[in-house]
Amino acid sequence: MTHRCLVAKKRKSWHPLDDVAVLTSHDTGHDTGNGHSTSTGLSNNKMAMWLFLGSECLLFGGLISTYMLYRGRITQGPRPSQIFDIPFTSVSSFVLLMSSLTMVLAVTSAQRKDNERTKLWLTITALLGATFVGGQVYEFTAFYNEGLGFTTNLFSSSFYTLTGFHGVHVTVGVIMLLSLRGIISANKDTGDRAEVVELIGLYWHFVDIVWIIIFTLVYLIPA
Amino acid sequence: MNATATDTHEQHDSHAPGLSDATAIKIALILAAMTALEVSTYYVDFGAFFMPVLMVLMVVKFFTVVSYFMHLKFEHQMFKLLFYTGLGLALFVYFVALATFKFFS
Amino acid sequence: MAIIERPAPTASVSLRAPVTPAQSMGIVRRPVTSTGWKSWVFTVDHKKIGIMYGVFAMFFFIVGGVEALLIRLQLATPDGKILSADLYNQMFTMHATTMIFLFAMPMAAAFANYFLPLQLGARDVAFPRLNALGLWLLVAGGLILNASWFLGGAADGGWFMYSPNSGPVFSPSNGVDFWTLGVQIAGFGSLIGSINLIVTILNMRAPGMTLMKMPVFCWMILVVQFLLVFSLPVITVALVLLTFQRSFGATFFDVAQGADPLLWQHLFWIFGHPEVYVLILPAFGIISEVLPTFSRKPLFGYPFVVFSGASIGLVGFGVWSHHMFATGLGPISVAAFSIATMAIAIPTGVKIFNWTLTMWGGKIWYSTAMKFAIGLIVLFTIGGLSGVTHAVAPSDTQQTDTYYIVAHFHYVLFGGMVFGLFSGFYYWWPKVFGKMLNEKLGGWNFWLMVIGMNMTFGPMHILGLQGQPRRMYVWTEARAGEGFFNFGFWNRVASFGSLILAIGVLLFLINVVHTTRKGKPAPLDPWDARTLEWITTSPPKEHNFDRIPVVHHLDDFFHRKYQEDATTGAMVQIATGEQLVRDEEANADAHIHLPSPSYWPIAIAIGVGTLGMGVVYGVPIMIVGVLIILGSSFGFVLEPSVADDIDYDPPMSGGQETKELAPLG
Amino acid sequence: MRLRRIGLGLAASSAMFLAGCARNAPQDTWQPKGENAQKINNLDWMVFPLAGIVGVLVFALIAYILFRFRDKGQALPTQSHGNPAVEIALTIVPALILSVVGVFTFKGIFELAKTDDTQMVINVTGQQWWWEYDYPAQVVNGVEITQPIITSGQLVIPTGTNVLLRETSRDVIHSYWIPALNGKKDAVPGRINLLRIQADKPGIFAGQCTEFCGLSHANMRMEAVALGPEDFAAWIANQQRNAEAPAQATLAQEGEAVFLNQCVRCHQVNGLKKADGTAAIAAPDENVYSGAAPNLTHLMSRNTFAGATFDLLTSSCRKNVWTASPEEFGSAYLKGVTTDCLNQTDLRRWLRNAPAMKPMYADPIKLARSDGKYRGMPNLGLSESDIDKLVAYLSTLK
Ligand code: HEA
Ligand code: HEA
Ligand code: HEC
Ligand code: CUA
Ligand SMILES: [Cu+2]
Repeated sequence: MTHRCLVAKKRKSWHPLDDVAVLTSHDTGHDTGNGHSTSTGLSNNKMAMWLFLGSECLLFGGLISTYMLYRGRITQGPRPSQIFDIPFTSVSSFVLLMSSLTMVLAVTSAQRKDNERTKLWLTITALLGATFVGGQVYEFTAFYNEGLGFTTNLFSSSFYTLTGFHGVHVTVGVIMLLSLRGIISANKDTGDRAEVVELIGLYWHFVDIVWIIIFTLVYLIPA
Repeated sequence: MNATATDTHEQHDSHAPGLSDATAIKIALILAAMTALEVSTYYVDFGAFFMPVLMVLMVVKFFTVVSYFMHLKFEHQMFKLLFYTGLGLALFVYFVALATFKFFS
Repeated sequence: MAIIERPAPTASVSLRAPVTPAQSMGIVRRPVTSTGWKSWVFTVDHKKIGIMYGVFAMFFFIVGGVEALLIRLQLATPDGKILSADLYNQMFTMHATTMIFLFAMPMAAAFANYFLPLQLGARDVAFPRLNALGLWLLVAGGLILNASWFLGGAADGGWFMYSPNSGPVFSPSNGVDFWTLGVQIAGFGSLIGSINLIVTILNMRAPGMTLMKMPVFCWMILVVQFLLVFSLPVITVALVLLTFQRSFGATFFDVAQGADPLLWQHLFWIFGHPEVYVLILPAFGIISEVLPTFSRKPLFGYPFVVFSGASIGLVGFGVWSHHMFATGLGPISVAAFSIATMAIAIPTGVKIFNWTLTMWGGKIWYSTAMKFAIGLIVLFTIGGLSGVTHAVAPSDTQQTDTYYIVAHFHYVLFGGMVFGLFSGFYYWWPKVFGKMLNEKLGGWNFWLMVIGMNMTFGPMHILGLQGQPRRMYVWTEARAGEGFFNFGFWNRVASFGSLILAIGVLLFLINVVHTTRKGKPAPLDPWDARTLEWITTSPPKEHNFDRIPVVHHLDDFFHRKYQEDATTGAMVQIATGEQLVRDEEANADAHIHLPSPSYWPIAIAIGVGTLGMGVVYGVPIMIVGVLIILGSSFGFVLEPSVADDIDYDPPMSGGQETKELAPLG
Repeated sequence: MRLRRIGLGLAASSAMFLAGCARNAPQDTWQPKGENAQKINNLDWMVFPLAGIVGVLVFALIAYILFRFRDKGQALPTQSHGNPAVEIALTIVPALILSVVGVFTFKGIFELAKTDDTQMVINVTGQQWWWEYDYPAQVVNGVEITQPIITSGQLVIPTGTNVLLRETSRDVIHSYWIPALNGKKDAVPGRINLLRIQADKPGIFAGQCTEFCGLSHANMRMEAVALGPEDFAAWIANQQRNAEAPAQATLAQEGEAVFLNQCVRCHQVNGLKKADGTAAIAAPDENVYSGAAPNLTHLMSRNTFAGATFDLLTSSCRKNVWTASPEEFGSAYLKGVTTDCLNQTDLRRWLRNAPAMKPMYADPIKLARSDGKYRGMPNLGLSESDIDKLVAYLSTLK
């Protein structure tokens, strides 16, 4: 039971987020438990992710409130109604919304341990996300050319900060999705991967729901 | 090791009834329809309903994604508590703060 | 350290531990050494991390204390000449920032890190590497904050850094930039730490330990971490807005553009008020352990203490504007926040009364730890009651920004928080270092601190009510009043008191040195304690417990030692602590896995620090920072929690030549 | 023994507290001199004693327990876990106490926010590091202000009148506070905050800026001066006059020339004419970041300068004003700064090098971020003879 078990155990070469230290002595304890030996029976990683998202609510809440407070304070430069391109943004919003669907499909494939499908859906999700970010870059450039710089007025500073923060979140999400896809390719065995896909999915959906709010409050309701 | 260890029989993660792909697609279609309705306010004049419609749609979309795509509806109480505490506090503090700026009047 | 494979139960165990690293990950080997500086810098052991938090915090307590002494020296006489106006403004800003972000929060983190797993009966926290990351981010933040002294002057806007005074025009040096970045980075560290600790508390409890059998210290830490998780993002927003304004020209606090300076105040205090409970609740937790131990009774009204803590946390999110009574919020807001603030006195009172009643009917042992705990009850109550006088908004308009406020918060912070932490030092020192702090020096330490603290901060009540505003680099005879007991007298008393206070603190340091050099090994259970951290050796082994304890009671350790006699109802000792510990050793778990050390936490922190400096010194440095973060994040994620066999040289799987570690048993 | 020690400590500290409060500090918050401050003080008189009683009871209980239950070698106590009835009582009693406090607080807040019976309005503007007062045209107690009055440092109000201060700021947040008349109210740039004051009797009341506002926050003071009806009318009449040109061929006239040359960039003196006979208009906004510098037309009618931080009166003359009885106060104050009472030392020091006296960011090199504009008054490098002339000229600005 001592060294033997170490040798015998086929170590998985990839244990993302796997830091759990509560390994008691049972044989089953080898499985660096995604929730199998916790007090609540819930996965540590998932609990951490939900907490993080709860915390993010206050982050985006603050940015949104700043925007709401300042949206009408325009001393110079174009007004939002003059530059917003609602059809364009609607399409990007739709793209982001649909990326949530593909993310769900990635998660279900991972839960079925269907590696190929998982990779496919992850790739599509990442592409949709990248499209969204690309749209945002295009939009920012257009606004900038119409005279709305970051420092132009209170509306512009808070608009760019809010949407920019969201954009950075999407970008980080895209990086995570692509990395995850790469890791799955590099490492054949499925193992506990379903949970990682699920965690990144949670993050991804959260970024989507933030945009649901931003789209309405920032774009559809005129300042 | 003694018998009370919690891990003798593996209890499985509360992977409650997962979302089937078909349901997911249905939900996505509903979300898309709601988005279309939202966007239509840009073209059609809803008059006094404008704000309430947008707000209701926003909230419904938000909770649909949280409950189904993020699966929170089927998760353990604890996860709901963690997330909704954050959400609730955010709504509370920022509503109050904006109220002190006379934002709503 | 990685894997502790122990042979099945034998009394004297010698552990085989791999020492020399070989290679891993294709790029770098895991730093698997268990001695030397590497064993600290790359450690993921919650105990080592806890100790490092403690050392860091203690260092900055002295830094902040010396800053305070300079402030008091300057104010000892009218028109003080020790510090210039500019330097004075930096001094009080950094005094507060240091004390709060670099002493108080890290010291609480030290206790939480060290004792949570021990009290919960766990082998480590839920995410050991994130734990290390939290520490190193804090260190990066602390370094950036204090680097400002040498790079053109520290921040000078006061610890709540009101806009627009903190904007680029009114605070043109880089001090405020360093301040925002330093606080921000330390804040990230706290956020990560808090998520980690919440998961640890909820998920890593020993079998049988339901939430209502959990020590109150763990409960209070749980509440604190929730406060952090939900309040840190708010100050993050504030800091981001300020950084964007100062570094990238955003307009957030530019009044000419129509900005409202009160936005900053709301964001700051939505964070800032929960923050004061972040500071005090760990101390409340500590004395909730100390008081029962030395009264030889369980905590009176455990559920009430727990729920009052939770409700303090919750209500704490709804009172922030009591720091803004004079800003012109309008009577309705003022009234609402005034009443809400008063409400907080109720759960806090519940705590005070329960501690008091814990001692009722007890058998009180006046150890130094106990003295500090009692000191907390008394001194905190004074501070809390002056807090209630602030809550009366009209009265507060006379008090705010005077020394009366300074008196309030030093009573709660020093008399409350610091006394609680000192209580913890004396109580847990033998656990952490295996030696007892000298009780006689401890007595002097305590009384000098009590006297010094009351002499320093007591007169500030009078000064404030007589109209001395805070944050003034000089005060003048012209406004000092007549007669003997004027400003001059009270300011001198306060300054003199701060010297006594400093000597009191110095005695603690002397005590530490003395103990380290000459102290005798402590008994395993020196205080006849009640909770699980005492059911292992002092200092605890790397894997904390030889056998994961199974919990049946609140105060389980006590109930393993004492049983009620069926006939007389008196408590009878059935075992000693030593016996229990030996029993655990004899029945040690067969094999225990602990996560291995890692380079990546500190690497990520270096990246974040570099990114921060880049915000001040230019985009190229920012890019370097981002690259380091990205690279080391990949390292972090791809690394298995337990080192590969090939990390060890010669390989673990070969087994034969691994060096012997000194027996930990 | 411990009981005695704590009892002694309590007695000693309350004695010290009382002794400490008895002194006559000019900014004492417990000596209200007007209706608003009185209302606050009434609340103080409720909450402080209540807090004191709660404190004493708690400490007495603790002292008793510490004495009674010390380790005398008694047996291990029973492991009792609490008593819900006691808990509930100890929750309800503080709640009751606080609801009483809450009700009065509530009432106090709304009473103090009342503005409908205001009889006079003054605009109060803070900037680094002094206060400007601007009296708009209005009729106060039958006295008409026809031409707006702009002054600084000392706020002059009529007694027994509800004066509404409309506060704002030109740069950072400051806070206006005359403890004898009311609590503080912040002067926030971009906002107008209202603060009501009223003084019962003639007198002079000290105050200080209480929101940290940068380098010279400690040197940003103010005073409120309350005058009886006739005296106030006299003060108004004087303030509405323009400055008279100094007599021909005096040192003061030479000083006027220096002033036109050096000072009028920032400081307005109403009625001052340039050599060509046109009115000299100050342009502080081009030189000072906040966009304002004190109006010096009636400098010698106030008895402090530079944010009420330095005396224009010699200390003995100052004492005469501050210790005057309410009846004599008006005439003492209206005398202004006579030549023999002028505090030449400080005024000269100010003109010689203002930033050395009062720390200000007056060094243009450090002002890159404020478009090279000064914050505060710069060192103008005047010669001693120019200073002589200027002092002579300033003395004529009654
Ligand atoms: C550890 C930190 C800590 C704690 C615990 C508290 C606790 C409280 N604080 Fe304090 N506070 C600070 C730290 C803290 N504070 C700091 C740092 C500042 C200044 C920041 C700055 O400006 O720099 C500040 C400022 C501050 C202000 C703003 C003052 C101003 O700037 O104008 C107010 C106003 O309401 C206030 C109120 C309170 C109240 C009501 C409590 C209550 O929680 C106290 C409750 C406790 C008791 C009341 C005593 C025990 C109770 C009983 C024995 C029951 C019976 C009691 C009654 C019936 C009354 N505090
Ligand atoms: C945890 C928080 C904390 C702690 C512990 C302290 C501790 C002390 N504080 Fe602090 N203080 C604050 C938080 C804290 N303070 C805050 C938030 C502010 C508001 C700032 C602002 O307005 O922005 C403030 C402001 C503040 C002021 C007001 C400044 C002003 O408004 O102008 C003063 C003035 O006396 C002061 C004094 C002290 C003193 C004498 C101590 C002492 O208790 C310190 C005791 C410790 C030591 C003395 C260290 C021990 C030293 C040694 C062992 C080495 C020996 C060395 C020598 C003898 C040289 N503090
Ligand atoms: C660049 C602008 C500037 C110039 C030029 C300037 N001052 Fe000033 N002065 C100020 C400012 C700003 C203050 C207010 C400083 C404070 O109190 O913080 C001030 C204050 C004063 C005061 C105190 C006024 C009061 O009521 O408190 C006097 C007197 C004074 N200046 C005289 C002079 C004289 C005489 C000259 C010319 C020799 C001069 N100043 C030139 C900007 C200027
Ligand atoms: Cu103006 Cu402080
Ligand atoms: Cu507070």
